[in-house]
Amino acid sequence: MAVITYRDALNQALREEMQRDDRVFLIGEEVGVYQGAYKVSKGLLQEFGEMRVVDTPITELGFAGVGVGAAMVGLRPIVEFMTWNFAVLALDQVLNSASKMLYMSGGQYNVPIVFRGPNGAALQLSAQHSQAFESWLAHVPGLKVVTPGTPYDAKGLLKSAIRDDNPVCFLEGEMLYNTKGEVPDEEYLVPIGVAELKREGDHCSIITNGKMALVAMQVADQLAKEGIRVDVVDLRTVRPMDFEAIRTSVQKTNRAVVLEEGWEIAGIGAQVVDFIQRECFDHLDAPVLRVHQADVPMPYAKNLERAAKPDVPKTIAAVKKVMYLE
Amino acid sequence: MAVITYRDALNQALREEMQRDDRVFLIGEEVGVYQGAYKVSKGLLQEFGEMRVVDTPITELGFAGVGVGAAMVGLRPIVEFMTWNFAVLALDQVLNSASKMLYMSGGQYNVPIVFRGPNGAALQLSAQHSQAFESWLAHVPGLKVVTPGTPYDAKGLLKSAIRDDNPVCFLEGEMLYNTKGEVPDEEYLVPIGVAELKREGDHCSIITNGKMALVAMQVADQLAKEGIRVDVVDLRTVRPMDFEAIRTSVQKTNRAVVLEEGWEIAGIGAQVVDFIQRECFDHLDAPVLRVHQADVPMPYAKNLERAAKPDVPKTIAAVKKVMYLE
Amino acid sequence: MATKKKESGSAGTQTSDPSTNGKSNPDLDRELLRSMLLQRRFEERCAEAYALGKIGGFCHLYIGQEAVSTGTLSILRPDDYVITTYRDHGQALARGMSPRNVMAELFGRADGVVRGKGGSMHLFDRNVNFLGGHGIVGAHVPLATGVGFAIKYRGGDQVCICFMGESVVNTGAFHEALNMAGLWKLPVVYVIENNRYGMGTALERASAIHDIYERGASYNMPRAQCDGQDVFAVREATQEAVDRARRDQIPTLLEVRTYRFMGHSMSDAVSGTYRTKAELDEYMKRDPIMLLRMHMLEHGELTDEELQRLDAELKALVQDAWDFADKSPEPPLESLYEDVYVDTTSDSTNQAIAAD
Amino acid sequence: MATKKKESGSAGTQTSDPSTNGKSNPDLDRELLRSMLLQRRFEERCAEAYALGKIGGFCHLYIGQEAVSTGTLSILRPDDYVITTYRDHGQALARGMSPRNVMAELFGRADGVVRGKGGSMHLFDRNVNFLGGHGIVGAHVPLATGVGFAIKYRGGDQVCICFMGESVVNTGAFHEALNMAGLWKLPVVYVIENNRYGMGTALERASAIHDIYERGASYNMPRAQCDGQDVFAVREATQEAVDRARRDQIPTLLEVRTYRFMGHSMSDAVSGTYRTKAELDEYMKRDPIMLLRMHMLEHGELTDEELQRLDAELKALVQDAWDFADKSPEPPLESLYEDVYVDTTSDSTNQAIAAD
Ligand SMILES: Cc1ncc(C[n+]2csc(CCOP(=O)(O)OP(=O)(O)O)c2C)c(N)n1
Ligand SMILES: Cc1ncc(C[n+]2csc(CCOP(=O)(O)OP(=O)(O)O)c2C)c(N)n1
Ligand SMILES: [Mg+2]
Ligand SMILES: [Mg+2]
Repeated sequence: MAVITYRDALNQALREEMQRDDRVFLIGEEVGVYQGAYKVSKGLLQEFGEMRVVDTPITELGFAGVGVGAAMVGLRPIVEFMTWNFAVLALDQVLNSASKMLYMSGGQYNVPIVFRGPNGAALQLSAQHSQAFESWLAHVPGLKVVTPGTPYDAKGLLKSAIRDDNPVCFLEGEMLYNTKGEVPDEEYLVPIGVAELKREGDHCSIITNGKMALVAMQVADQLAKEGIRVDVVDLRTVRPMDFEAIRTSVQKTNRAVVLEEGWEIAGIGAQVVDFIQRECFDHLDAPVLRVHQADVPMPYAKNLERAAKPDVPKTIAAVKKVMYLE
Repeated sequence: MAVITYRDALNQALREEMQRDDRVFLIGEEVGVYQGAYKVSKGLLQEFGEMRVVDTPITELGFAGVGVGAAMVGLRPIVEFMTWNFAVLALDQVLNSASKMLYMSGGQYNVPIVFRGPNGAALQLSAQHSQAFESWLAHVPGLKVVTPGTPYDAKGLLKSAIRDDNPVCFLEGEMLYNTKGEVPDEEYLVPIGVAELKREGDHCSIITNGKMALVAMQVADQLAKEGIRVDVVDLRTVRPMDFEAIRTSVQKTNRAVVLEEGWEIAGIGAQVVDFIQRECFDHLDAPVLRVHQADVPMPYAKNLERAAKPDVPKTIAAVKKVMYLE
Repeated sequence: MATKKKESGSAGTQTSDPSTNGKSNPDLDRELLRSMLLQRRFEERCAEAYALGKIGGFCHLYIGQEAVSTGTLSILRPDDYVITTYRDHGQALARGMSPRNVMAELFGRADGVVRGKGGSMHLFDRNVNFLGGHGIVGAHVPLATGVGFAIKYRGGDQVCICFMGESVVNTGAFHEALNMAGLWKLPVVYVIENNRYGMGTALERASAIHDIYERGASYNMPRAQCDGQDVFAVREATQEAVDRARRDQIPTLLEVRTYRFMGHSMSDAVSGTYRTKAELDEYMKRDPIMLLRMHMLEHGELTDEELQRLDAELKALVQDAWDFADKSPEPPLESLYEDVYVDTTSDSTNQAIAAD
Repeated sequence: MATKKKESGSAGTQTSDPSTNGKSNPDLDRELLRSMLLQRRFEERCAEAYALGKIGGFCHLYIGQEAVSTGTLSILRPDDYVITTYRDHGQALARGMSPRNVMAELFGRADGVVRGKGGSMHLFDRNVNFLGGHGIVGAHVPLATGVGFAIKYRGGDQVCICFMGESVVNTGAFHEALNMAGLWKLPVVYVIENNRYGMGTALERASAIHDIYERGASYNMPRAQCDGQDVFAVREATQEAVDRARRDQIPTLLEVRTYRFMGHSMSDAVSGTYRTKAELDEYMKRDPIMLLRMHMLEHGELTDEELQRLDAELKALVQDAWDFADKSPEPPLESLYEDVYVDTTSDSTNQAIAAD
C-alpha cells in the first residue's frame, strides 16, 4: 500500500470517479486554472477540460444552485466550497433545494450531488474562517454528512459520496490535507454511515469524527502509557450516524467521552450523548462527558486559539474524569 | 390584566419600544404598507413613518446586513423575517457578521439587533416553509435565542430583546399569533435566559420551549386526569439556556422528557439531555426521552403532517415510558 | 397589442403587432384558448376548494396571467425543461400535467402528482420535464442556470424556461445565476412575469429601476419586454429567445408585463391594501382570455357556440379532476418516511432515476 | 494619467488630467506621498514578519494599490465611515490607525487594535470610524448600505466609503445592497478596487461584462471609472462621489482600476499560475508611489534628499511599530471569553457602547 497525503487521496478519488463516469464534474472557485485553493483538484483541468472542471465567480449560493439544477437533470456535480465557512451563503440551496427536492417531488427528482471542502479551524484564521459545520448539516434529513479523518477514509468515502444518489456534504480539513496514511493501490470504497473502531480498549470509549479522530488516537497513545486502554470509535459519517457502533463500544467500556471539533450547544456530540444515555442507560458507570470548542468565536492570537480548540490534554482530562481518576 | 393575542402582545412591544427609543426601527418585507405579512406591525407605519418602518425588497441577506451595519453605528434595528425559513438566505449576516462582530472587533462594535419572525411549522405549508431553526441558532456563541410561547412572554421578552445590546434571534410562531393570554397593563420585562416553571408536578419533568409549551400544558392537563403530575419547564430562551431551572426540576422529579418542535439530530433537545445526564446522573430513574419532529422534511398532506409533528399523544407516551407505565 | 423590445447592444425600441400580421391560424389559436381557459376554470375551482378546506396551506392563483404560461410553453419541445415558483398551477397545466393529478396534489392525496408531499407550491412532473414548483423566492433561478449548464454539458439543443415574479430581480440568487448564464452562454430563457406586485410591494418600491429587463445588460444578455396579456406577443418574444438559446446557446432575459387578478395568495384581499379596485378593474379590461377570444371571434376563428362547447368541456374536465381528487385516498402513513433518501447508487441497477 | 467617467444617464466618456491641471499643491502632495509610502514600508515588513512566523493565518498585502486608499480617504472627514475587506492594512493606515496597534494585532498581541482577536483580516478602530476588516467576500457591502441608512436616518451629512475587490460585483450581497442604496438614495460610495484578479481568477473569467462600473445602471446609480495608480485621479473621482453623497445623498459606484504587486495572500505565488511575470512587470511600471514621486520631482515639490529623509523616517516608524508589537504581551487567557456578549442593555448606564 502506498503512503499518500489526504490531499492526494481526495485527488485520486476525484480523478477515478471522473474517469469512471462522465456525468461527474467539479465546480467551484479556483478549482481549475488555480488547481484548487488547497490543490485538491490538481491536474484535473488538464485531464478533463473546462466543461468538467469549472471555475466559478464568487457566488456560493449561485453555483451551489447550479449544481443542484444540473443534478436534477442527470449530471453528478461535485461542488467545491473553498471552505465551508463560505458555504453559509449557499445553505439555502443545500437545505431548501438539495435536501428537500426528493421529498417535495414525491420521489421524482433525486439530487446526486457532493458538496465538499475544508471545514473547521486551521491556524489563526480567526472568527469568520474557522467554523465547524457538521452539527448544522447533520440536523437536516435528506442530507448525508461525511467527515473522514484519514487518507484511507477520505478516498474511500469520497468515492462512495460521488456514487451516492443523494446529496452528500463532505467535510475535509485544511489541517488534514498534508497528513499521510496508507491507501490501497486497488480500488476500494468506504461505505457511508459506518463507523470504524480505530483503537480497541476496555476502559472508556472515545466517540469522535473528522479531524478529531487524530486527536483521539494521540490520546489513546498517551493513555496507553498510563495503562488506560480506550476504544476510539471514529464515526466517519455523522448522518446517518452509526449508533450500533457506539452502543457496542459503550456497552463494553461503560464510560464514554465524546470529542468533536465544533461548539457545544446542540452539537453532534450532544446527539451522541442523547443516544448513549437512552440506549446504554444501565451500562453507564459515569455521565458521558464532552470535549469541544470553547463557546466563543475563534480568536486570532495563537495562545487564545489554542485555548479555544479541543485537544489532547482536554480529552485526557475528560477520560480521567469519567474514570473517576481525579 | 387584559387578555390579548400573541400578535397584539408583540405589536405592543414594538410600539412601546419605538416610542421609548427613537433609535429603534423596524425593517423587513411587507412590514409597512401591508402592515406585516402576519399583521404583527399593524399601525406602526402610520405612527412612526417610513424611515422607522421600512419595507424592503425581497433580499433577506441584504436587509439583514443593512440592519447589522446600522446597528454598528448606533441604531437599534428590528429585522423582521417574513418567516425564518427565508432567513436561511441571511444566515451569513447573522452568523458571520452579527454574532462575531463584537469578538472580531475586540469589543469595539457590539450589534444591538433583533432578528425576528415566525419559526417552525404552521399548517400544510410543506417542506420549504415549515422548518424550526432554534437548534441551528442556539449553536452559535454571540447570539441570544428567544422562543416565547405565550403572549405574556412574547411581549416581555421582545422588549428585553430590543433593549439588549447583543444580537437576539426572536422566534415566534404563525400558529401562536392568534393564541390569547393575560398581559399586564403596566410595563414589564421578561428577562432573557430565565426559564419558567409553568406547571408544578413531581412525577416527571417536561422541558420544552416555544410553541411546544402549549403542547406541554395540554399534556400536563391530560396526565393530571390520570393522576400523573408533571413539571413543565418552559425554557423560553434557548441561548443562554437556564440550566439551573432544568437541574432543579429534574432533581425533584428524577425523570424527564424533552419536547421540541424541530428535528432530532443535534437538536436543542439533545443539549438538554446532555446537561441532564451530566449534571443529574445520580438522580435519574430512567433515561431521558425526547419528542420532536419526525426525521423528514415536512410533508403537505394533512395526515402526514400530523404524523410528522410532535404532539400531545406522542408526548404523553414518552412521559409514560420514562415512568415505566407501559 | 404591442411588443416592445430591446436587445443587447441596440438602443432602439421596436414595435410590432403579431396578432394582426395577416396570417390566421385557427387550429393553433384554439389550442391556445383551450390551454388558457383550462387554467382559468381549474383555478376558479381551486378557490372554491380552498374555501371548503379541501386545499390547505399557501395557494397562489395565476388568474390573469394565463397568456404567459400558454404563450411561452406553446413554443417549447417536449424535451425542453420548465422550472418555476410557488405560483405554478398555470404552467403545470399549460405544460400538460394531468388536471386530475394536480388537483389530487392540491387536495393532499395519494394520487397527487407528488404523492401529497408538496401541495400547491411544489408541483413536479418528470414526464413533462417540469422541475417544480419552488417556494423560496429566487432560489430556483440558479437551478435553471444549472439545467442550462447540463444541456450544454451534454451537447444537447434543449432549452430551459425559468419563470419568476418581478420581485426576483432584486434577489442575490437572480444576480449570481444570470451572471453565470451570461458568462458561460447557457440555453436558458429567464421569463419575468411582471405582475407589478411582489405580495403587497409595488415594483417601484422594491427596485431601483423600473424597466427591469434592462438588468440583462449587467450580464451581457439579450433582453426584451413584451405584453403579457397578449398571447401572441408572448409567443413571438419567446420564439426569438428560444431560437437564440437553441441555436446559439445564448440566454435571454424576457420581461412579460402582466397582472394578477386575485390576491397574492388565498389569504390576501384582492384589492384594498396595496392596490385599488379601480386599478384592478382597469387591468381586468385586458383579461388575456377575453383578448384572445375577441381576436378569434373577429377573425372568424370561433363561434359563440364553439366557445360555449369548449367551456362546458373544460368545466367537465375540471369537475372530473375534482371528483378524482376527492376520491383519491390520503397518502399511506408509511409514506411519511419515504422519499427522504433514495437507496440507490450510480452502481446500482436503478440508474434510471439519475439519468435524464 | 486619465480618468474615464460615465455618469448615469450620460452616454459620453469624459477624459481629464487632474495631475497636470496647473495647480501644484506641495503640502497635500507630501501628505499623500507620506501616506502611501507608510503603507508600502509597513507591508514590506509584514511580509518579513510573516516569513518569520510572527504573523500567522491569512495575510493579504495591499502593495501596488496604495493610491486607492490614500486617494479616497484623503477626501473624507473624520466623522465619515470606512468599511472594507480582509485586504485592509492599507486603508487602516491611510485612515490614521496607529501602526503600532496594527502591527501588534498582526502579531496577535494584547495591544493589537482588536486585542489579538481578529488579526490581519479584521482591523477595526472606533476612534477613526473604521468598521472593519471583513472576511466573507461581499458580506460587508450590505453593512455599508446599513451605515448609509443610519446616516440618513439621523439626518446627518456623513458619508460611508465601502471598499471591495472586483470579484464582489458578482456576489448576491453586492446586488441586494446596491439596489437598496439606489432605491433609498443613501450616502455611500462603493469603491471597487479592480486589481483584475479575484485570487487566481481574472475578471473576464468571472463577470459577464468587463466594464463593471456599468453594473451601477441596474441600480439607477451614478457610476465612474478611474485610474487607480494615479492618486490625483482617485481623489478627483472620489471628491465628486463624496460631494454627491454628502450634498444629495446619492450613492455612487466607482471603479478604480489598479493592480496588486504581491500574490493574493502570503501563500500565493506572485506570478506564474494565473498571471505572467511579464504582465506584472508591465504593471509595476505604473507603481503609484513612483508615479507620485515623479510628479513631485518634476514639479519641484520634492528633492531627492527630502525623499530619502521621508523614507528613513517612515522606516523608523515601522521599526518602532514592530518593536512595540514584539514587546506587547500575548492576550491574557481570560480574554478568550470576553467580547462574546456585552452585558449592557440600552437601559444601563453604559450607553456609550451603543451610541455612535
Ligand atoms: C426568500 C423569500 N422571501 C420571502 C418569501 C415570501 N414571499 C412569497 S411570494 C412573495 C412575493 C413574490 O413576488 P413576485 O416575485 O413578484 O411573484 P408573484 O407572487 O407576484 O408571482 C414573497 C415575499 C419567500 N417565499 N421567499
Ligand atoms: C464568500 C467567500 N467566498 C470565497 C472566499 C475566499 N476568497 C477570499 S479573497 C477571494 C478573492 C477576492 O477577490 P477580489 O474581490 O477581487 O479582491 P482582492 O483579493 O483582489 O482584493 C476569495 C475567493 C471568501 N473569503 N468569501
Ligand atoms: Mg409579482
Ligand atoms: Mg481583485
